[in-house]
Amino acid sequence: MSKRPPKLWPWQVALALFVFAAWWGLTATHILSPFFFGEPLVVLQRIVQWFASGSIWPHLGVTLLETLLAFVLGTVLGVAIGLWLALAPVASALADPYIKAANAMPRVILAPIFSVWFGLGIASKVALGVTLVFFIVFFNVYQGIREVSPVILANARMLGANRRQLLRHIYLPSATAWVFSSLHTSVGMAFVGAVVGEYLGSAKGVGYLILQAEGTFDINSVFAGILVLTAFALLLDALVTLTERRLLKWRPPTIAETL
Amino acid sequence: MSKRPPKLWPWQVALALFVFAAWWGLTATHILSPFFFGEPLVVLQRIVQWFASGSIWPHLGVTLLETLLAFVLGTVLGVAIGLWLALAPVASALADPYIKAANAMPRVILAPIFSVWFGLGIASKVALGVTLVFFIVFFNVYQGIREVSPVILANARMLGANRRQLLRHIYLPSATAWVFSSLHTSVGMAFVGAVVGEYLGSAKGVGYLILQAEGTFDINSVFAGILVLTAFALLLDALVTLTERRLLKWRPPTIAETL
Amino acid sequence: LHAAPPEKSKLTIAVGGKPLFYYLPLSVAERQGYFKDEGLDVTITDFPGGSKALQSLIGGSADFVSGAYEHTIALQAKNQFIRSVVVQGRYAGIALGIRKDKAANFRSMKDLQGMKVGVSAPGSSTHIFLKALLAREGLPPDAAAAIGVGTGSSAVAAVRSGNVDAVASLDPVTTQLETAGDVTVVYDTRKESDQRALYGDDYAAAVIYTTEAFIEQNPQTVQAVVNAMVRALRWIQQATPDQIADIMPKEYYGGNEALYRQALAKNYASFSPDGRMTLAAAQNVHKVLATFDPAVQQAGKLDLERTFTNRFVDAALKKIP
Amino acid sequence: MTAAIEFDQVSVVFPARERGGAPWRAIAHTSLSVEVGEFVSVVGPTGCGKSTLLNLAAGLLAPSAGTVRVFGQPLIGINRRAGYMFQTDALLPWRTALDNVTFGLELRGVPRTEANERGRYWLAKVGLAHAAERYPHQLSGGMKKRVAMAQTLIVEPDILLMDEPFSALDVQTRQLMENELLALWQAERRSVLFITHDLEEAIALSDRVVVLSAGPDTHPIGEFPIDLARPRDVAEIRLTPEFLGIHERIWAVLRDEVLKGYVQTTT
Amino acid sequence: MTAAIEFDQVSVVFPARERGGAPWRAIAHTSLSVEVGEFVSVVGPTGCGKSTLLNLAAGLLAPSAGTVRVFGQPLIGINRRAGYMFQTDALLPWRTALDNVTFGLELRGVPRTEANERGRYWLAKVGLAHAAERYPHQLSGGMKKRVAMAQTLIVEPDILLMDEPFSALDVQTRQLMENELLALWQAERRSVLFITHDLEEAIALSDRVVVLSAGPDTHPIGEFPIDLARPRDVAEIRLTPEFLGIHERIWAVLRDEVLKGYVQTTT
Ligand SMILES: Nc1ncnc2c1ncn2[C@@H]1O[C@H](COP(=O)(O)OP(=O)(O)OP(=O)(O)O)[C@@H](O)[C@H]1O
Ligand SMILES: Nc1ncnc2c1ncn2[C@@H]1O[C@H](COP(=O)(O)OP(=O)(O)OP(=O)(O)O)[C@@H](O)[C@H]1O
Ligand SMILES: [Mg+2]
Ligand SMILES: [Mg+2]
Repeated sequence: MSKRPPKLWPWQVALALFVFAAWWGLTATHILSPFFFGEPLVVLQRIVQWFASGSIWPHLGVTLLETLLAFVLGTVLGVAIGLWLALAPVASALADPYIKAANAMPRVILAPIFSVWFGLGIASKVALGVTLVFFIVFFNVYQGIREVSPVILANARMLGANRRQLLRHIYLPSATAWVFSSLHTSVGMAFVGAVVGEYLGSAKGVGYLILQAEGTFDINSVFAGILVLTAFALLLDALVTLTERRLLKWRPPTIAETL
Repeated sequence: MSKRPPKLWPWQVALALFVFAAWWGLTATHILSPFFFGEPLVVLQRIVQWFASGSIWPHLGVTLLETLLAFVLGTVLGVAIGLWLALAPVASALADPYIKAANAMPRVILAPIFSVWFGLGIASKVALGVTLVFFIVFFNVYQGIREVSPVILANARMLGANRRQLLRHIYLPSATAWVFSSLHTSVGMAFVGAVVGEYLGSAKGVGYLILQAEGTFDINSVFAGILVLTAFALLLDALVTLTERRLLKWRPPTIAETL
Repeated sequence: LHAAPPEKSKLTIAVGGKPLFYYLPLSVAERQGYFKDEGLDVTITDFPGGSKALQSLIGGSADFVSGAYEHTIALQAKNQFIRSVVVQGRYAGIALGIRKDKAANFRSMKDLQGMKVGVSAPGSSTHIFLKALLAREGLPPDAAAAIGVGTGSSAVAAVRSGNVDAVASLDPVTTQLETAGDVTVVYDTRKESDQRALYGDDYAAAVIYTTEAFIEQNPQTVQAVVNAMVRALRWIQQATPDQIADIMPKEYYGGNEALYRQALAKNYASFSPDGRMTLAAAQNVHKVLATFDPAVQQAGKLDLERTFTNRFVDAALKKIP
Repeated sequence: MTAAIEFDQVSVVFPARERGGAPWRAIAHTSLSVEVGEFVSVVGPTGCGKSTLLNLAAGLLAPSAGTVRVFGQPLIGINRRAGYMFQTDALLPWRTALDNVTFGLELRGVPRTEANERGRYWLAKVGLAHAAERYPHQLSGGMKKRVAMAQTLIVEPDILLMDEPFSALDVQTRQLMENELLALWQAERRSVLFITHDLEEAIALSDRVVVLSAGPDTHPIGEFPIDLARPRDVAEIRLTPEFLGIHERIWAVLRDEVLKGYVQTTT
Repeated sequence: MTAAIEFDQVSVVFPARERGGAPWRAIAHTSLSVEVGEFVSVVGPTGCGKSTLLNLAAGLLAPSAGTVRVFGQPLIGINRRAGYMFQTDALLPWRTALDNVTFGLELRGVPRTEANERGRYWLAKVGLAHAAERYPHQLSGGMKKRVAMAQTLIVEPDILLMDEPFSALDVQTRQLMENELLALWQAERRSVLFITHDLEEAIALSDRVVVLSAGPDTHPIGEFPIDLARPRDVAEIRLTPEFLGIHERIWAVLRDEVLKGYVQTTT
């Protein structure tokens, strides 16, 4: 029961080092062309340079801001509309094909329209990110609400809960696992939205850096940008996990924990 | 109990007509610029032309093939790896940061690498679509497995189920709702992957048509392409819903159905 | 120089591929601080293609575009009126490279028929170049399949992986492919002879354009931008390629400075000496477009005088020797 | 006087979910009422439709035919005057035992400190003062039942619907709880509709015992007024001869019914 | 002879999930064994640790200290020789009643038609022949219990672990089921560890009744061999004087314990 799994981080670090070494080995021996796969040492050097000179911060700041806004807005909208439609069957049946159509629409194509509506600044990137995050959260909230135990729901209604209280005390806590599952995917999508948005037209941001680097065959900077973004994505994901743990502390240990 | 909700499709059709009329009204009066928002009548005409002349089929065929492959492959991989990691706690803890990092990576940027590995044909678009679909399915399967009722699991184990049988008879059925929730999002993402892939370099496909139309500022063809894609996405989604209904016929009616 | 303060000092200039040599004068003006000298606060927003940059202008999110002159004509055919205010490049600077293993059997442009040719994006100037080449041989515009392969590594990847048989590319892609021995260049509009053979005597490639409405409402702003650009062009004329390379951001070198300098030297001749446009050049461009663009063909006679103006350049040249 | 709950010719048909399957008429033409202040127990063979009846009274299920009236008003939607202790586990898994007990108070806007105080009082009453901070998955079957009981009773509903509330408890604890329930009921003369499969319990607690027939088409086949003196002690009353007499009479009816149901379903 | 199940100085401590909370030692230094072919019942106050004990025997929970042995072998992981009927609902919601019953057979590779035949036979045995095609959510509480019983018994395990299997059934049905269980046990002399809060049931069925103390630190405080003649009829045997004598002796021990537990937790 109380046996803890063995410490994992040495293994993770070892794995990271191994991946890095493999990358280095494969590109140094030209088995993978360094033209496309970069040189790991140069990539590291580039990252160090960026942070040492501080030249990365204005770009990183913009990208992180866009990501956070897209993540928060997309999540809030997804949860709100997911709740609403899950609890209003007629509205839901009516909206169903439109939601699905919007979800299937290749949004990247609409980037020019976004820039008409939202300008070339942060807003249009946030809008792109929101459209990615929204649907992921929405579908999970929608399903999560439908999975609420009917007995628990009936119990709360008998105890006198009105609609708002049901939402607060039954639907939301019960859909929490669903929401968080979608948030893990969303963290990534928010970053993708921001970077692709920048990639499609911007004057700042890590996506802009990467676009320029690609245009000049500077694959090492491309990888450096990707690595920096990934590091921050892991940070944001860790925050999500932390919140999840706090909110779900009432749960029985999961299978993985008991096995 | 047995009260059916009122017929909805007349309302949905009415809503569709209204949206179309609004679109027409706004662009005809130049409140929305037709340069960006197209002319609905021309868009319809374009669609009719495409199908009447049959010129759309080779493009549509390619895009649908890519989408289906990306959808199927991404789903299979997502389910398989989701199951594996959810059931192997050490592997999962080890892989965790890597999965999250891969999820957060702005994949579109890797398109050049994809085209090195997979060429400019169908494969690279499928690869892009798979990376989008995979993570959505993966995270939901992973969470779905962890949500399996411990009592039901214990019961099956006591009845003699081995690991494979647990998978088949407990984990999979119990995670079905989770999987399908992710599939609805994935349908859209598979289309996005295919079209963006085509958009980034291709010689065929609806994405290519759209890109070409954009290049010549033929916004009507862009919208026509989007509409055609959306129609097929709804079709695919309907298939998913049908399968879902069949697989989940054992469930108690959901709240929406009883309210 | 400061005749009157610009009506609008915060400006956005959209560009499809900022580090391209095609748009080098814009970067010079920025790096040398010429915009600031004019009292302008310019944000240069980069897009993955010229058509995207153009869309942002029409949508009202950008004030100017640094882009291909072709667009002003193509758009007039669609009743959108935009005008070039200063020319950056006289030559298209586009080259057609044939992949090494196909080059041996490549005798004439007619052999393009049935080939898969990489262009930066369908509809972009590289695509126009390809269609013009085909049209000159009397082939239909889709005789060769144009495949969008982007302007950077993805274009190189497309060639190396054998996904395209040929590529119509700008620098630095061309130089990259050439020096690495991936392609043989069979047509090169960085060279005056090829440029003239394909497009005619006078031509206009990269320009700065904006909408007619903007010019009307903000003449001082336009003047300020043109002033800065003309100064940049004049500076380029008296600088050596190496001096130019020196002032460019290091990121443009893409980790290979030698290659960058080499490519810059090849493109040096293509920059406009004074920023002026001629009607002959406009007619040439129109003639090329009309060989294949159905919208331009259908539009019939276009008012080419309305697609450019030398008014601002001439005013700038008066002050800048 | 209007009844607290009145079933008027009520039927419930569960539609077949599969096409081709036969619908199941769980309850047929049942009329039954619980007067204000009355304690009515319902007994019947397992699976006959007792819980279904309670769901009707709670307003969680609409009858396929007939009417349910609460204090004279036809019941539409949820029954706001009733508290319902479910047969299955219905605790909120994300709340501790104490927070589960105080849930109804919180919904009514009772201040936190007062709610907690009353919650602890009730937890002690059901013998769970030591488990206030445990989550439902950390409670044993009988403990969950007791938390559910405290959760239902703390809000003092006018009508109490209880579905086998004590079946998971040992005899001793069960008697303590039964006495607790009787005291509460007597103090304010609430109306109680009580389901049990323990006939002794039914007699010891009730003013009236209703016997249901085996399903399908379940309906009452006997009503027995219990005229034992109040207040009662549930342990002692079982030993009185009157009790035994009543028990025998009801048992005669019930036993046949159970056997009938069993035979019917086996063949 | 080695015992079918042997608890050897077993303790179970549930760690506190909150930091600062006290861990709960549910079971302390308990030694207990079930011989091969023996029917042992465990009684004890609600929440004392009976289900925890069964989870240990099933191998679903590892003891914090001590050893559990099955047929002489220390138990690691799941107990493959045992069938476990859980206290809570454990049916597979995506399978009909029949498919739930035949689940164990399917896992063993029994051909579909044979499995269905045996499944229907068992469903009839528990009086649910008419409900074969219903899904668990369409079954009443008592019906679910009976399906679970058929599900556990159909695979004929050597050791039977049963956690209050009959508590949701009316007396009559319960007695039918009890007789069914006894017949099955007697035919093949399986070993049974049986939990109930009904002392009469425990005595009527068992060879030995174990009384557990109230928690925490639950441990056996009395073992009573039941030397009533076999085969027994559970309804009749309750009326014999020997039965009443045993009942009285065990009850004396048990009642005190329940009250002790109650007082302990209330104050
Ligand atoms: N949703 C449903 N669909 C179909 N049949 C149902 C449904 N719910 C209940 N039933 C059937 O209705 C009958 C009555 O069920 P109910 O739960 O009311 O029984 P009960 O008297 O409470 O039994 P128990 O004492 O075992 O709890 C049963 O035969 C059951 O199978
Ligand atoms: N996961 C857990 N964490 C903490 N405490 C637990 C956990 N599981 C059980 N307990 C505690 O252990 C004690 C024994 O529980 P158990 O379920 O074994 O009781 P029981 O004898 O089966 O009771 P009942 O007759 O009510 O079913 C209880 O006090 C319970 O709160
Ligand atoms: Mg019931
Ligand atoms: Mg228990």
